[in-house]
Amino acid sequence: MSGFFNIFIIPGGLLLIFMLLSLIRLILGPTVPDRIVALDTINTLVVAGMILVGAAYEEVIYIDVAIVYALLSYIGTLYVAKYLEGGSNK
Amino acid sequence: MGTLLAVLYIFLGIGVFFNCLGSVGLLRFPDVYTRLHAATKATTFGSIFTSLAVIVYGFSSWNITGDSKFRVLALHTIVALVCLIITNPTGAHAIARAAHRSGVMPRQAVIDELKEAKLK
Amino acid sequence: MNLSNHIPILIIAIPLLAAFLVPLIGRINKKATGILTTLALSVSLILTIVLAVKILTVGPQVYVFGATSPSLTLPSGLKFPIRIMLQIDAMGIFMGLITAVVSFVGAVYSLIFMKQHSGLDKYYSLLLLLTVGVFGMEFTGDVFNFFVFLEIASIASVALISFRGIDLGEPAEAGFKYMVVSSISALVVLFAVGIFYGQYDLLNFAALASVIKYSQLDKIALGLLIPVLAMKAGAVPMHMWTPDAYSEAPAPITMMLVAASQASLYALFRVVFSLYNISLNVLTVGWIIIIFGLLSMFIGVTMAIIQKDIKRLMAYHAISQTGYMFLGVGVGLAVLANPVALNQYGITAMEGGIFHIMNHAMYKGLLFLTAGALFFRTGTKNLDKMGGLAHSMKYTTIFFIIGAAAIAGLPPFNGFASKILIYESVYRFNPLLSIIAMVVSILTLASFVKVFHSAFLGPKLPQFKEVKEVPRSMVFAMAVLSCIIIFFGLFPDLIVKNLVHPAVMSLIEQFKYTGTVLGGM
Amino acid sequence: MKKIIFGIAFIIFFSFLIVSAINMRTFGEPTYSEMDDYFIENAQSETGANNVVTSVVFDYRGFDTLGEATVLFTAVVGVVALFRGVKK
Amino acid sequence: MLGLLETGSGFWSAIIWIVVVLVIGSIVIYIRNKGEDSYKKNTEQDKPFISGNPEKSKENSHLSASHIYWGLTEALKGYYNPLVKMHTGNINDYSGWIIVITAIILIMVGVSG
Amino acid sequence: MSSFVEIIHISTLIMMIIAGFLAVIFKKLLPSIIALTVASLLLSLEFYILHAPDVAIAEAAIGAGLTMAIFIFAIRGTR
Amino acid sequence: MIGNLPYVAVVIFVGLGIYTLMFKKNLIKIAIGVVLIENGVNLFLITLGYRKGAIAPIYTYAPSGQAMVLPTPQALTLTSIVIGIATTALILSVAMMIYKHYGTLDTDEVRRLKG
Amino acid sequence: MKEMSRIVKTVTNFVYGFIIIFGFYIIAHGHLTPGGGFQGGAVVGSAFALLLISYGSLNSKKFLKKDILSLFEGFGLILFIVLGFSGLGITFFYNFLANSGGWFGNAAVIGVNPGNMNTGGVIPLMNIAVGLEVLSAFGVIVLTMASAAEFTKKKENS
Amino acid sequence: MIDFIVTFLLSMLTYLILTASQGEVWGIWSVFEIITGIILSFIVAFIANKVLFQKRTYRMLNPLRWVIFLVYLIGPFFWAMAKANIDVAYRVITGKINPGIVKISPGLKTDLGITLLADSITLTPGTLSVDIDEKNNDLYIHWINVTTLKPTTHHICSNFPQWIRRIAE
Repeated sequence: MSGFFNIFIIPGGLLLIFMLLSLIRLILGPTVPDRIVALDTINTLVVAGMILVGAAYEEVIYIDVAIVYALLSYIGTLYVAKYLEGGSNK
Repeated sequence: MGTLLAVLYIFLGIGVFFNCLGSVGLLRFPDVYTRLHAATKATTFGSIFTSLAVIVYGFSSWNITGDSKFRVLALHTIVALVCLIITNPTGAHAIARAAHRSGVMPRQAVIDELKEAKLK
Repeated sequence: MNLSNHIPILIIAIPLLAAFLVPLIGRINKKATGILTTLALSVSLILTIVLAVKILTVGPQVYVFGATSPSLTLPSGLKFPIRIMLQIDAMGIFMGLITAVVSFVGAVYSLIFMKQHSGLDKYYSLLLLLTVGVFGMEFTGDVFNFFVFLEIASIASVALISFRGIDLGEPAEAGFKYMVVSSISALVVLFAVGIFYGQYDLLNFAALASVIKYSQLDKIALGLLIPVLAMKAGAVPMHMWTPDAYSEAPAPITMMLVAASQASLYALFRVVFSLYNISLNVLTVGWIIIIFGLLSMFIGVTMAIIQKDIKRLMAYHAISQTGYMFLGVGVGLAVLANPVALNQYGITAMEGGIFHIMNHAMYKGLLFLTAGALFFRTGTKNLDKMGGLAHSMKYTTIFFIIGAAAIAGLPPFNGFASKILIYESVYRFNPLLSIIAMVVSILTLASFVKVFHSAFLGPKLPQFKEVKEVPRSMVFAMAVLSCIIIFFGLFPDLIVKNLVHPAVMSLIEQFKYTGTVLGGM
Repeated sequence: MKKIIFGIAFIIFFSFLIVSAINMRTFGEPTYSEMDDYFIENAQSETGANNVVTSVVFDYRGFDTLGEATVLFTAVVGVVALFRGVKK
Repeated sequence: MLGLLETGSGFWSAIIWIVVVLVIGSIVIYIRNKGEDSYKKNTEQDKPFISGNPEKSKENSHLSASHIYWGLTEALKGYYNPLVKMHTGNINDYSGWIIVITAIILIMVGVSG
Repeated sequence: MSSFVEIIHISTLIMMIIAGFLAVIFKKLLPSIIALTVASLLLSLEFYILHAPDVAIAEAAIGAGLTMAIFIFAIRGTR
Repeated sequence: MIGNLPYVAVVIFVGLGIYTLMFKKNLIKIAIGVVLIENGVNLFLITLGYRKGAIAPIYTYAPSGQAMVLPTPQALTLTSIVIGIATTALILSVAMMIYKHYGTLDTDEVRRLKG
Repeated sequence: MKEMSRIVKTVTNFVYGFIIIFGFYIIAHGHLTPGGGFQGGAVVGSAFALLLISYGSLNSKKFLKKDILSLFEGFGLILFIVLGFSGLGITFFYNFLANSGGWFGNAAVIGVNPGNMNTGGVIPLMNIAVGLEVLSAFGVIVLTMASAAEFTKKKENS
Repeated sequence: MIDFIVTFLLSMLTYLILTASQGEVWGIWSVFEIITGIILSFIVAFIANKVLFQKRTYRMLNPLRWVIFLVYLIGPFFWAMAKANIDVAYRVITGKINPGIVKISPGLKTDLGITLLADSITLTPGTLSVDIDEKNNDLYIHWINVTTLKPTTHHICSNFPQWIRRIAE
């Protein structure tokens, strides 16, 4: 592990704690949109965390995972939002 | 090396701070829309800075060592960042719209023109 | 390139290729799909017979994927195999023959039987995939590969069970239930695979069998594997999915489902005999399997007596007959560590159990096909609404009599041959078990008398005035199975000596199985 | 009544799984790794792929992959067959 | 010998069985053909005697499936009622039973064996 | 400092278990599915930390995108 | 115990899934249970393949000179993930079809086949 | 299914092509970087799901044809199994292109290296075949279930 | 045709960014890589060109607009975003909010313009685009600190519409 390992891994760990805070919102969230917001936040944090952890590991190819994640979490959010909107009439 | 480290620390510090702010705001604010403010703005901004730190690290290491893997690191991080910037506000918009249409009204609102527009 | 070395993979790959081609061909010509399916399955049947001859004369066959030679099991410098391999011994090819015959007959029968349904290309594709899954479960020598084929078989079964779900609710319900229980079983199997992998870093059956230590984790893996595989075979009290699935699937598929559940049974025997063999506590496990057998026999048959739906009744009988197999093989397992008792009656009991697998597949397939024929002409499965069909469906009646006599164990049909092996050998192990088995046989006869009476006998009913004999290809399919039943009944010794005994010996002798891969260790 | 039996059985099952988890070898220290070491050492020279996982997936265990693609195909055919004739 | 199936304590041969059945059957047929002298066809002797009542028409005499073995099921009510009750058709019970059996077997195999 | 990785790893596991638990105990289906997605996403992060990027990509693509999509279709079709 | 926490997490996941299958009364909940078991088993396989202080088994741009984690479990997990989505899709389709015909998803009412 | 708001649609227009090219990148570089046929196929399949959700099932018919997708699915699988068969001179699934010097036949540099596209033997071809199958399979599943959701749900007017 | 070519070029660009490593071409790409990229981009162009150019408007092909876009992104937009976050920090810490949903008519016509504006609004101080009027492109904004009940466009998003008009219309 290089000297930069510590620099990137500690913010990664902190992001994880923030994720835990968002998870509390997922538990509490009185309405469904609250929970989606929590999901969205967790997604963003996970992407940021993945980039940091990948840099810390010095594994360049790991960043691809973060890209996939960033793109596809958006799709998940859209699906739930669409369901909430209730596009019932075709 | 020293300046690089300083820049990295600053970027990471800003990023972590705003991410923290986003999470706390998610917990503290009273209703969906205000939470969205915190979640979207703060986490996007924070993630931009943490990613910028990685990009700076990548490009500077490329300059120092000449190893092409750091260039790849930086380029891929840029791509990830662009994805994040494009998708995050749109997702927030979709959530807000869905929330309003599913009947979750903003709390403590002084004005709600969308509701009036719908009633018309 | 010597094709005869590649027969094991061709048996699997040709139906698979056909399964991928069928939807494409179905766009051009709907009718060609059925014919292509039958063709592929007949090729597979022929190849299976050729392979059977080869295995029974030469010995077990191995096929290693991607190696520089099909029989190169160990790469240089390693003690354990690293690649996936098919490993077919006498037991495997015995099951393979059943699958080949049953799938071929099912395809022929489907040609007319499924004609009024839409989406036939998908139906045939799924039929081929189910066949491939069952073949793979029987031939594979790799633990994880077994899981993959188990999933292929169960997903294809679910899709076929709920094939009529667009019009009716019940098939979808049966499909859902089957899907849930089979996912549980598949995932538990995967968990056990993980336990094995984590301990020994191996995935090959034979290599695992040579190093297995029967530690606490191995015990837990065994305790997880036995119930789920027994469940897939339909053992009481985890049999509830069986009547649902069997009664709602189309008749040829029900026949295939019997073969698929027997493949799980085979896997159970493979795990107990080839993987653990005498390292396990044979008395405990043997009695577990015997108790499964007893419960299945008795509860299955008693539940069958009160059924009104003909296919549901037969499904309960399928459970009951599975009990015989459990009983025979369980007795063999219980005395596995005792060579004297094994030679006196253990091997005979196992021969009975294993022979019963094949007999069961044949006559139960025939019975389901006759039930399907009745459904094809009358449009009902309810026994209360039938009656007097013997007047108009003569061939079906004859085939039904043959099947019913065989399942009830009347001489000279094949059911009797395997049952007498079980009775006489089990009697020496424990007389009570044998008596229960006979009682169950009598009850089986009783319930089939009920079916025969209410469906075929009696005056011609006015609502079935128009009923005719079923078309020729369906009669042909049933006739094939009847001929096999009569042949097995008349010459049981041929089958037992040449096919069943080697299968039993290949189960009992673990060294033969591991030696094929590891080179006579 | 039935719920109680199921509950007890579930607890027993769960406790056995926990036992198996505790008895498992220590996390992160595989006792045997002959097969995988062979893959790691020889995958590049034998298959020419840098990604050992891919070379395992498509070369050493290619038949699994065929089966797995078949599972997906089966599921798709099953779903399409289930909803055949649904127009919209 | 062809068709001889050793069972450990005896043997079974379908061919011999068929031969024996044929022999016994021919004897039976022979005895039957000797017959009662006073029997004549197409007389009153042909008709079945059902407690003196006239025979029912054929359509009504057909016994439907759910009535066969009514007596048996009625007699074994104590056995059948819980058994039928067990087959609820509920998917939770299906998976539940699997877990119950798995737990029992895990105890049998994992603790004792 | 690799113990920090351990901490990340363990807290991811704990969050994953919480999310899985939520997926079971939520009464309504939609929150339950959201919790399931969160569990699946964290599982992907866990794979990432355990040095399995291939599996992490597969899990992210399938868990976040497609499982969500087909579950949403299912609950749309059953209301 | 703490060293084996990943295995315990796996077991908890499997247990949660089994619990859902046994006690939850909604067909889609049951599908969620199946997905949970799948996740647990996938995690189990990956956990088995982990080696402390090792890197991913990919030679492209890898940090040099380190041990690699075991590749086989990753291959197995890939297979099992795709199998999982296939299973889930089919389960959900059948559940939708049941709803179409029965008008309910309650397991106490979806039992026309019994006895 | 109704379409979503104009903002989502416009973003979708840009992201759609990006996801697809990224999925293709993952498929084509399966033997060098993390990824491969399944992962890339799943990513492209998700792109189809994205198009479906933002344009609605009626409008997305213009861009996504179920028939063509199922055609490609069968085609991908047949390509895959034919690749398996073509090793049959030696064994099924034999990697007959590896280290042969032709297409995809270069030997890889042993040890850590930046990766050369032209290696891997049949592995890249198999990646492409599986990717083709998986992406169209997911496309078909999503499209079928989207129309089935309209079919199975209760009619709200009546 | 032009949309096909543009899509092709865009995807090629993306592919080249993704695959940049070592090779013969400028030391960055190998020839085989570029051939693969061309083939794959061709396929992508075939699939995605209809989606990307739905309205058949080619306004964005002018490179000047992209330059302005970059300037906008780095200059006012980023500055606004920083301000926004400090604003959010203030509100998170103090908890002072006064929210409401207001309507603005920015007068943008194209889809791209309204999208850019909505996303910019979402990332800038105290505002979040909730809904859009599909007919006349009016945006409904959730404003975290409502100062006037009848806000003009300038209140919400200082001079963004001018920038965006220069970029996208």
